[in-house]
Parts: sequence; C-alpha cells; structure tokens
Amino acid sequence: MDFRLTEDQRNLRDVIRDYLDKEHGPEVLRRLDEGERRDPAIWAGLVEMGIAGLLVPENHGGLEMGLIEAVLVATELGRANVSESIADTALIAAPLLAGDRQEALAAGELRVALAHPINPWIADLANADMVLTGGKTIAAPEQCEALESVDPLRLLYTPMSADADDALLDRAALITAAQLLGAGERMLDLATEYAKMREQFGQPIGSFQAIKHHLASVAVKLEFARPLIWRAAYAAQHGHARAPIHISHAKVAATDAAVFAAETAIQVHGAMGYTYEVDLHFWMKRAWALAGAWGDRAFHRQRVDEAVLGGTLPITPDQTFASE
Amino acid sequence: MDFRLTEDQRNLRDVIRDYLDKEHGPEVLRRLDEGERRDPAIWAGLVEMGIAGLLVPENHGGLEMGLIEAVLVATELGRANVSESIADTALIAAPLLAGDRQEALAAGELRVALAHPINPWIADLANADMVLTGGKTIAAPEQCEALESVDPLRLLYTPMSADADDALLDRAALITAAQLLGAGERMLDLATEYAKMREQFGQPIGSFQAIKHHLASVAVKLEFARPLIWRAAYAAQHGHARAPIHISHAKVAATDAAVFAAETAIQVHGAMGYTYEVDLHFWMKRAWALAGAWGDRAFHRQRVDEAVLGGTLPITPDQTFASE
Amino acid sequence: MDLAFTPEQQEFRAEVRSWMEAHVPKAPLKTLEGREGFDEHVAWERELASGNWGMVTWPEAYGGRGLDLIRWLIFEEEYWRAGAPLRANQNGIFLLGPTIMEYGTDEQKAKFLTPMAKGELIWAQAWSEPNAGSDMAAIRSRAVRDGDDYVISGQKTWSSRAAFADWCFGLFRTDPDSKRHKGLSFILLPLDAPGVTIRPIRQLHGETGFAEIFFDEVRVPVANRIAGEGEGWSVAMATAGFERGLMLRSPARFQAVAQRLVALYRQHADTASPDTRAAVLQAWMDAEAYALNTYHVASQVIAGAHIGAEASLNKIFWSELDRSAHRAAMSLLGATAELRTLPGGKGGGEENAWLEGYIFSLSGPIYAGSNEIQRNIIAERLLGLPR
Amino acid sequence: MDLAFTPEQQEFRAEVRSWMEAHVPKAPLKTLEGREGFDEHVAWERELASGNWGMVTWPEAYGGRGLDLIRWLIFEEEYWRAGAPLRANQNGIFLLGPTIMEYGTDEQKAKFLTPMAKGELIWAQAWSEPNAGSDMAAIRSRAVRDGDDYVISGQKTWSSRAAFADWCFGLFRTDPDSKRHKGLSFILLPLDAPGVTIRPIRQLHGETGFAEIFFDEVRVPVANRIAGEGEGWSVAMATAGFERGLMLRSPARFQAVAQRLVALYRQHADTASPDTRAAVLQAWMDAEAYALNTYHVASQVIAGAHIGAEASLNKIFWSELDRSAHRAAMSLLGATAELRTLPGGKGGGEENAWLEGYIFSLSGPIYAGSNEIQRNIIAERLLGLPR
Repeated sequence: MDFRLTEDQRNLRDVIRDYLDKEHGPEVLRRLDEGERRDPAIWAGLVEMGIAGLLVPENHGGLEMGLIEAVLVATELGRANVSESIADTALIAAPLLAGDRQEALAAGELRVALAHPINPWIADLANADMVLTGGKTIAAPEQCEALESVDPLRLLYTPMSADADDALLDRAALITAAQLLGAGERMLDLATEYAKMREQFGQPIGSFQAIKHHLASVAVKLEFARPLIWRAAYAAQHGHARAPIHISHAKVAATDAAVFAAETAIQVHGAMGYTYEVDLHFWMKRAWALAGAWGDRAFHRQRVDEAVLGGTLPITPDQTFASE
Repeated sequence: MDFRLTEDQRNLRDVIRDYLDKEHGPEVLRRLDEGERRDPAIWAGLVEMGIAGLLVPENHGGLEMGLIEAVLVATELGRANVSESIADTALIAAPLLAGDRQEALAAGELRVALAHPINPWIADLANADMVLTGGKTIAAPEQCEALESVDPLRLLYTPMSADADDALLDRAALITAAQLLGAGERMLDLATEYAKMREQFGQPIGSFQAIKHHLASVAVKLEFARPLIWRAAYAAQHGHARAPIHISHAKVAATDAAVFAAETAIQVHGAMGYTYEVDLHFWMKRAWALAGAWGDRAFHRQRVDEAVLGGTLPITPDQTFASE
Repeated sequence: MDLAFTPEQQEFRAEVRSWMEAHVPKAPLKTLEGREGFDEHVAWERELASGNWGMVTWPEAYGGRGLDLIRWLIFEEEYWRAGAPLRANQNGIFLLGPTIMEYGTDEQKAKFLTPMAKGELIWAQAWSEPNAGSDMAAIRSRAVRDGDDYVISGQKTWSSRAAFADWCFGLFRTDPDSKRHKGLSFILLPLDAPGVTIRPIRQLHGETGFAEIFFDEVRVPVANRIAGEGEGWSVAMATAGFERGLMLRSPARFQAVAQRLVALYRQHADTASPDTRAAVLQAWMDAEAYALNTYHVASQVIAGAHIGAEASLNKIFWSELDRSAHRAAMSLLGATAELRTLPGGKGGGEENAWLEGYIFSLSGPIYAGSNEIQRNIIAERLLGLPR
Repeated sequence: MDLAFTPEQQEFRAEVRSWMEAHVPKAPLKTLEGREGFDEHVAWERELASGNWGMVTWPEAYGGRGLDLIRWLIFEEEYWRAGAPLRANQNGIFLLGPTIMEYGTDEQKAKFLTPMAKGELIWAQAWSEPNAGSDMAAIRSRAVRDGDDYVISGQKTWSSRAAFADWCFGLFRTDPDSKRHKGLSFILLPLDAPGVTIRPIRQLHGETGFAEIFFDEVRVPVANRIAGEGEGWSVAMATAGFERGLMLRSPARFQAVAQRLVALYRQHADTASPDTRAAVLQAWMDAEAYALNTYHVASQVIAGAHIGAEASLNKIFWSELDRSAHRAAMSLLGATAELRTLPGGKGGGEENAWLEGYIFSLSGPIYAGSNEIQRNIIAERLLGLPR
C-alpha cells in the first residue's frame, strides 16, 4: 500500500504539464477559436510527446503505461483545455483496439471517435478515421451533421447509431472525470491570480475574507476529488469488480468540483469573468460540457446509489480498497 | 390586496413581545430548567394578556381574532421560548372545541393536549385537562410515561392512542412553523449581539466578513420564510383549498430557516455557543425539537411535491393568492 | 392584511390578459443581445406603448397609467404568464425614469420622459469603469465645465444595452480634485455624440449585450445634468436603490422560470437524481416566497414606507434562486445541457434557452452590487455589525 | 502507486480483527463526558494497553508497536469496524506524546511516555483562555520563575477531559513583558496540584466534557517545561499541526458513521425526502473520499513529507462531512430526532446516539481552529492570497 504517485508518474505529469504550459496556453485557445478549431501541429506535438501511444504495448510502438498514467495525462489535458481528440483516441479507445490498429494509433496516424448511446452526440466524428462502438470498430460515415456545443472548441456530430459497451463507458467516464479535475484546478488558479491582481476599495480583492473563503472552498473540493480518480483508475486497471462504482463516484465528485470551481471563479472575477477577454470562459464551458458527457451526475449517482443504498456493496471501513 | 399587518395586528405583536421581553427572559428559562419546568404564574400571565382567548368568540369570552393574529402570537412565543401549553391550547385547539369549553379555555381554566398519529408523543399530557384527537375531545389518562426531549423545557409523554384529523394537523403545523420562525429570529439576534461584543485578534468578531456573511445569510432565510407563514394563515383562515399546501410550504421554510439559524449561531458563538452559560442553547434545542413536530420536513416537502411536481396545483404566476 | 384582489384589480388582470393574448408575439424573439433581436425587442416596446402598456407605473402625464405597485405586480404576472419578451426598455422604465421624475427639471421631464414611454429613446447605463466595479466611488471619467457645456473624457464599461441604445446616463467627476463619493455629477448624453465610441464586449457565450463606452472630449450641455453639480452620488444611490429593489426583478419572471422548470422535470422525472428533484421543488418554493415578499414590500411602499438596505435581502434571494433554478435545469438536461440547440424531431430542435439562462443567471450574484457587497450591507446596516 | 495491502499488512489486519472481536465491550460504554463513563473508558484504555494496542504508532521503547501510518489506518479500520469505544487517551496519544518524543528530554520521555501508553496518565489540554479562543496568541496565564519552579496563575477554558483527567499540558506566559507569540512556554502539570481548581463547563446538552481550569499560584518544577523557555509557541504549533492533521480524525470513524447512516436510511427509505436521500449518499461518498485522501497523506508522510497548511483542507472536510451526515440522520429520524431515547419495543429503546452525535458534530467546525480560520490558512498559505 503506497498511495503516492511514483517518481515516473510524477515526471510524466510534470513533463506533460510543462509542455502544455509552453505550447498550449490561452493564446492558442483564442487562435483555434478564431480559426479552424483543430490544428494538425497540435496533434503532432501531442503524438511527439508520446501521448498517442501511452497505453499501447511496447511491441506495438507504445509506452505500455496504465490507467493511472492515463488519468494523470487526462488531468493535464483538462488543465490545458486540449480539444484534439487525443483523449478519446489514446486514453480511451487504444486498449480496446486490435494490435495493428494500436500501432497506427501510437504513430499518431489514427483518430478514433467514440459512439455510445449514453451520449446524444459523437465528438470529433468528422475528422475521425474510424468509430468505436459496441465493442467493435466501424468506418466513419461520409457525412454527418454538426451540433453546436456551448464550448466553441468542442466538435460534436449527430446522428449515428451507437451500441452500448460498458467497458467503453467506464473508461470514458474515468478519463472525462480526470479532465474535469484538471479544468477545475485551472479555474482555481485563474481565479486566484485574478484575486491577487484586481483591486477594489484600494486593495486586492483577494485580501477580502469572502473571496478567500470562496477560493478555499474550491481548493477543498478539488483536493478530495483527486484521490477518488486515482483509486478508480487503479481499480479499473486491476480489474476490481467494484471499479465501475469507483468510476461513477469519481465522475460525480469531479463534476461537482469543476462546476463549483466554475461558478466560484466567475463570482471572484466579477463582471470580467463574464467576458471573452479573460481566459476563464474556455474552462467554464469545458466543465459545463463534460459535466453531462459519458453519463451525467444523475446517471453516475444512480449507479453509486444502487450499490450503496441498495445494499449490494459491502461498506465496512475495511473495504476502501477491496477488489471484490 | 394589502400584504401588511394592520395597525391592530402590529400592536398585538408589539404588546406580546414587550410583555414576554419583560416577563419571560432567559433568566426565566434557567429558573424553569432548574425547577419544575412549568409555572402557574407564567400561565396566568399569558391568560391575563388575552392569549388563551385569542381565537375564542367574543360571546364566549374571547377576543375573536383569527389565524393571522395566531401566527403573530405564536412567533412571539417562539421568540421568547415559551413552553407552557398555551400554543397548543389557545392557538391550535380552541377553535376546534365546543362553545362551553371555549369559555373555560378563554378564562385560562382548561389546558388541552393534542394527540395525532404524526407525532410519537403528546406534549404536556400530564397537566392537560383533556385531549383533543380525531376531531373530538377525550379525558386525559390517569397515567402516562414521560419521554425525554433534547429540549429540557418540553414535556412529552407516551403512549396514547391517537386518531388522525387533518384540520388539527394543519393548524398545528402552521402554529409550529410560526414558533420556529420566532426561534430563528431570536437566534439571529443572539448571534448578532455576541458578534458585536466578542473580540478576537483585537476586534469584534462581527467586523470579520466571514461572520457578517454568515449572519446576513440567516437574515435572508428568515425574511423569506415570514410571508409564507402569513399567507398560509390567511389561506387557512379563508378556507382556501390550497391552504394545506401553503402550510406545508411554510413549515418547510420555517424549519430550514430555524435550523440554519441554529447552526450558524453556534458557529458564530464558537465554543461559547456550546455551553449552557450562554442563552443560545435554549432556542437551538427548541428548533431541533419543533423541526420534527407536526410533520417533519420530509412529510411536508412530500405534500408540496405531490401538488407541484405531481401537477395537481396550477402554478402559473397569477396563482400566488388563488383560493381554489 | 387582505390577500384578496379587489374586483377592480381582477378586472385589470382580465384586461391585461386579453391584450397580451392578442399581442404577444407567437414565436420567441431573437436574443436582445444581437442587433436583429434588439430591433425586434424595440418594436415590441412600441407595440406595448401603442396599447399604453409600456410604463404602467408612470404617471399618465408622462405616458404611463399611474398604476400602483400591486397593479404593476398583476401586470407582470400576466406579462410573464403570456410568455412576453424581455424588456429592452428596462433601464428607462425602472432606473432613469423614476430618477428624472424625482430629481429632474420640468424641461428634462418634458424632453425625456414621454419619448422614453413611447419606446423612442432606449437607454444604456454608464456606471462601472474598469477600476470601479463593486467600488463605484472609484470613478475617474471626468466632465470639465466649459461655458454651458461639459466636456467629457474617460471610459465606462459593463454598459448593458449600450451596443444598440440611443442614450446613456451615468456618473462623471465634475470636480477634478474630488475624491470618492464627492464631486460627481449625474449626466445624460446621446450615444451618437461626436467623440463617443462604443466597443461591444464579447461575452463568454459570444453575444455582445455589454459594451465599453469611450468618451473623447464629448460636449454635453449642462442642461443634461440631473440635479446639482456634485450631487451625482446621492442621485445615483437613489437609482441604485430602485435597481436593487423590487422593480427590476419581477417575481412573475422567476415564477415563470419555476413553472418551466417543473415542466422540464416532468419530462425527465424518470432519470432525475434525488437532489435535482429536491432542487426543482426548492426553486418553485423560493419563487413563491420571492413573490410573497415582493407583495409585502410593495404594500409597504404603497403605504409610504421607504425601502433601504432591505433591498439587499431581495437582491441576494432572487439572484441565488435564479442560479439554483437554472443549475437544476442543467442537471435535468444532462448530456444535452451543453448543446445550444436541443435535439428536436424532424425539422430540428429549439434553442436551448436553459443554457443561455444558466449563463445569464451566473451574472445575477455579480451585477447591481455583488452579493458579497449585499451581505456586507445587510450585516452593517440591518444587523448593525461594525464596519 | 500500489493500492493493495501486503500479506504482512493483511496479517496485521487479521490480528487486530481477532483481538477486537474478543475484547471490544459488547454493550456501549456510558458517555465519556460523565464520571462513570469516563472511568469505563479508562478501563478500556488499560484493556487496550494489556493487548499492547494503546499507542500502536509509538516506538516500542515507549510502550507502542512502532507501526507506520498505513498500519495505523488498518488498525483504525478494524477498531471502528468492531464498534470499539471513543479514546479517553487521545490527547496523550496524538498530541502530547509526539510532542514529547520530538521536544522532550530523556527524563521527560521516561517519566511521561510509558505511563501514558499504559493508560495510567490521562491528559487534558490547556490551550484556550476566555479571551484567547481562535486567537491563541492572546494567552495571558502566566508562569513566573522562582528558583527551580514556575508559579502559575491564570485561567484556561474549553479543556476537554479536564474534569476527570490526571494531568494537563498547555502554554503559559513566562515573559511578563512579552506580546503575542513570544515569551510563551509549554508546561505540564498535575491537575491535583495545590492551587488548581477545575470547574466543569455545563454543555448545551447537559454533559460536562469541557472544563475551566483555574491556577492560583500553582508551583510546577521547571523540569516540567518542554523545550526552552519562550519556545512554547513553536512547540504548540507542532502539536496543533498533529491535531489538525490526520491522526486525530481517523477516516474509519467517519466511514463507520456513514455505514450506520446508510443502515438508518434503509429503515426510513419509504419516508425519506429526496434531498435527504441525496445527503446520505453524499455522506458515504465523502467519507470514502476522506479515507482515500488520508491514505494519500499517510503515504507521503511515511516517505518523509511534511504536512503543513494542507492539514486545513482535512479539517474543513471532516468537520463538514460529519455535520452533514448527522444532519441527514436527524432528517431521517423526523419526529423522533428530538428524543434522547429512541422509542423501542418492550423493554424500552436505545439512546438516540444520532442526536448526541449531531450536537457534537456542530463543534467540529469550531474547535481545533475554526473553519473560518482554516479557510484563511488555505487562502493565504496554500493559494498565496494576501493577508
């Protein structure tokens, strides 16, 4: 029992974070929003960093890492508001594909869209090379209709038939939870920086206790969502029977933390938070979008509710890490 | 349409408040708690003030007032933490009794205990002259067993068979809501006074924004519970079909406001709030007790839920004062 | 206490209802925050004025009906019951109009009030500045006296409606050596005056309801000043009082939101989580409480009472209620909450008004004095806690 | 990251489980806040010590087992799983013991630690004073040097356990001219020393868990001072760090509360309101999150990390979780929530532990540094906001 990231895991996180801080700042989001919204150079950079092949076995050209590493990277993608379909392709679909496809995927030559009945849309379908649904891959359609998300950098399409697949749903919900956590962390950072700089009544607003307490409450929410995501990743990686419950729990906690971070961050920013000029809005919109993706709060709460209040899950204090 | 208290109503409220401020302060609560918990002199004083006969017709020796006046008086009884069975007898039972009994009641010579299956206890049964249940009065039993409430000034007894009676339940829930409002108002006063006086870090704690905002939030909750109680009283007085829904709504709002006031007041008091030495605890305990009396939150929320979400109640904006 | 409407009030309600049924646009207008939708909303203001429904609380002399606040509430109930549009004219009706009636000269009343009532002059606010948001006394924009004119320079921001409005009103520093609340004057000016530049602020959802206004030596007659030079702060506080008070936030509007939310809940009842179900019911209960409190305050105002810091209780309650209601709607919509157009059957779906409403509701606890400021006011002025 | 227990850890769990099953009292003890119950709890401490379970994290040299924090967590899980009593000895185990190990002399270690481990010396805290609650630096009680003794005068309050404990530890002003954090020393003394008067504080629910301690020229050897004269503040801060940190608030305790709450919900599922159902689930989810975070922090501490202001995150989380859980229980109990004894079948009911627990939970956000102070600490030290 050692509930810490390994040195390798910390290095991975830091390397990705540093890269994205340098290459994928708010100015990139603005450029994408005013342009084509996807940029092959960004994709290439993420592939270059090894993210495409993160979960692909070494003999297929990947890094053969696991779900812990995947949620760490997903958190960084959320923190940087990356919108390329790298999370869907590399962190969700990759292990569910056949070996030859994994090879192309690790090389950055394959983009996979994910179709599941829980979502009324398919993300990034137009530029996908194939679609994963119901446990198999099918060709992407010639034509599809674009939907408009509140998040300008999200590309959603409809309609296309989708078949259920629990493994896909669980993995996708976990990776989405990690992205929500990252978005929440970034919003706390943005609001904290703003509170240090913005002055009213002759002093930084961050010196007012009301602002301090708002931001402290966000910090608490985020701090206690994080280990839920890590445990869920570990349990899923190790095939624990209760992993789906842990994933649902993590998705609920990450959603609540991110939405709370968004509402608090805009309150701290005041009217400025309401503008396109400050960067906050990109993350708020992503949080609102991901809140309902891959199972909304109601869906995931219900899964936990059935297990816990329904009595199917043993809940004595010694069961925290149980595998059954 | 005039949603104000009349001058008579304001005078009534002020007279009762002044009387109770003078005659029924915290020192009286301490004396009762250390002694017999009931005091004929307090009862006599309340009768003298006309409360016993408040709702009794003039030709039976009463003041022939209505439910608006009853909730105003009940709010003051809650604010002063009066524990005599005057609310049960005069504000709830009186109009449900036959004329000759009302006469004795108005004269202060009759105390009525209320039995209803919604409560697992009967308050003040041991010193009641009769019991009202199921729409009729029966003799009080020779013997009964005392229960212990968290509230030292509440006298509860069991068991005794009780029959349902919607009219009794509704009136009692309304009067209880008014008492909860009064208790909440007093707790806000107590916490505000404490915050002005108590110093930490070289200044009154009431100058810290966190304390200010806690208390402001309580003020908001109370302010918006009050008119709900008044409307419910008016609707019940005028026999509006939706009066029971209004009463349930008022009970929920008053309970939430009073419990929130209690939790906030103890937080503002800090460790002192946890002691018997400051007065706060009398009102907190009363709030906790009345929260579950005459239908708890779940019961009353459910009644509103069935009407509103269930769709039986018209809810267009013009229906606020509808009588159907 | 009398909670029954008089026969006259009931007749009035029937009159409003029948007019609204005949005139309210069948299809929703485009958003007020774009040019096209703004023009549609102005056309609706003129339609309202044609029925003499534009400024029902104003005196008849200025184009109103001289109604008391109870009838205003009845009017609003029927207005929202009928699903009528947002008011392009609300700055004029509720903020500037009452201010001119209280502080304006006869000439100012004649010049401004009737066109306003007719929907011919749409007003923008010019309060906030980049460094004077919650702290409005930090205003720097200046108006320098030059003969019969002021020459105005500076910048205002967060001006709602300014992108499309005709005139604006705001505070300017007429005494350059003054500090804080002193030396400010309340001045009106046309937004097409030479030297005025409007820069729409792109909002987070891409619309442009707010704007910055830049003033570069804009000449404005002294006659456009309301009340005395240097008296602007107290005039503005009276205006802010109206704003924070009940008039701008009609309870019927929130009751209509709650009603739509209940309908949305019924559509999603089988998948709603228990906390969302509770939140829906709470939103309805709170909208009711807000309506009742407003009737209570209105009754007091009719009887001559002055509403001061109590308005802060209202501001907090409606803004938090509105946010909670829309948050619950977002939860009910789940995976479709993020879509700007809800999936429909053949022929496409409808605009996701809940999403727009949620985003707008987040501004409620911020504008017109942030809820942090409102809680300070309650604590200090109503509860008497030390500053 | 390795979230599997080692075979040795599993064996350890089995060992604790089997001992607890054999030794935990079958019937609940009387409340720790009365004399009789306190004695029962002290007897339980000695029972624990007889199995060498009293101070499992302490070094063996001082009567412990030298276990790391992961095993401590396992121990706690089994302790609460078995329904074992509250710890009378917790001030000693978690606050004073570690402080003496870090700052004490060899003589002090020898004199105090082993008796503490055996449950022979029960300790009370003497931190707060009437005017030094959240603001602990405002301490006035003084210790005047007189040869090899200090002569102590003053008053402490909110001393948990003091009504029945043997000794107390606290801060006293050894430099009469000093201000705030300076000139304080950390001193231990027996509560039966001449000049000490204990006045139990009657709590709101009538029990007397807290007490005031009055010192009237109490002579205490200088050898009872921990660390140097005037160094008391930094010693106390280290102690407070332990207190705010994970050791005093075992996650298993809250998981056990959540488990009981879920069972209570099942009994009342047909009448529970939707928001209460949601609150029950949230309490369980939060107790899980708290456990995970604690394992995370414990793993870092084992690897040598220092826990500073992060402890404030923990304090807020467990205290608000505990209050929410008990609030939900009160809602579930409805009309019976107020009763001190729940109605039972023949032979009477059981004590309403939820009511006592709710009242106790209200102290969580207050003591050990109020949650307002904790939020200040998070904002200033973790987020770097200006003071």
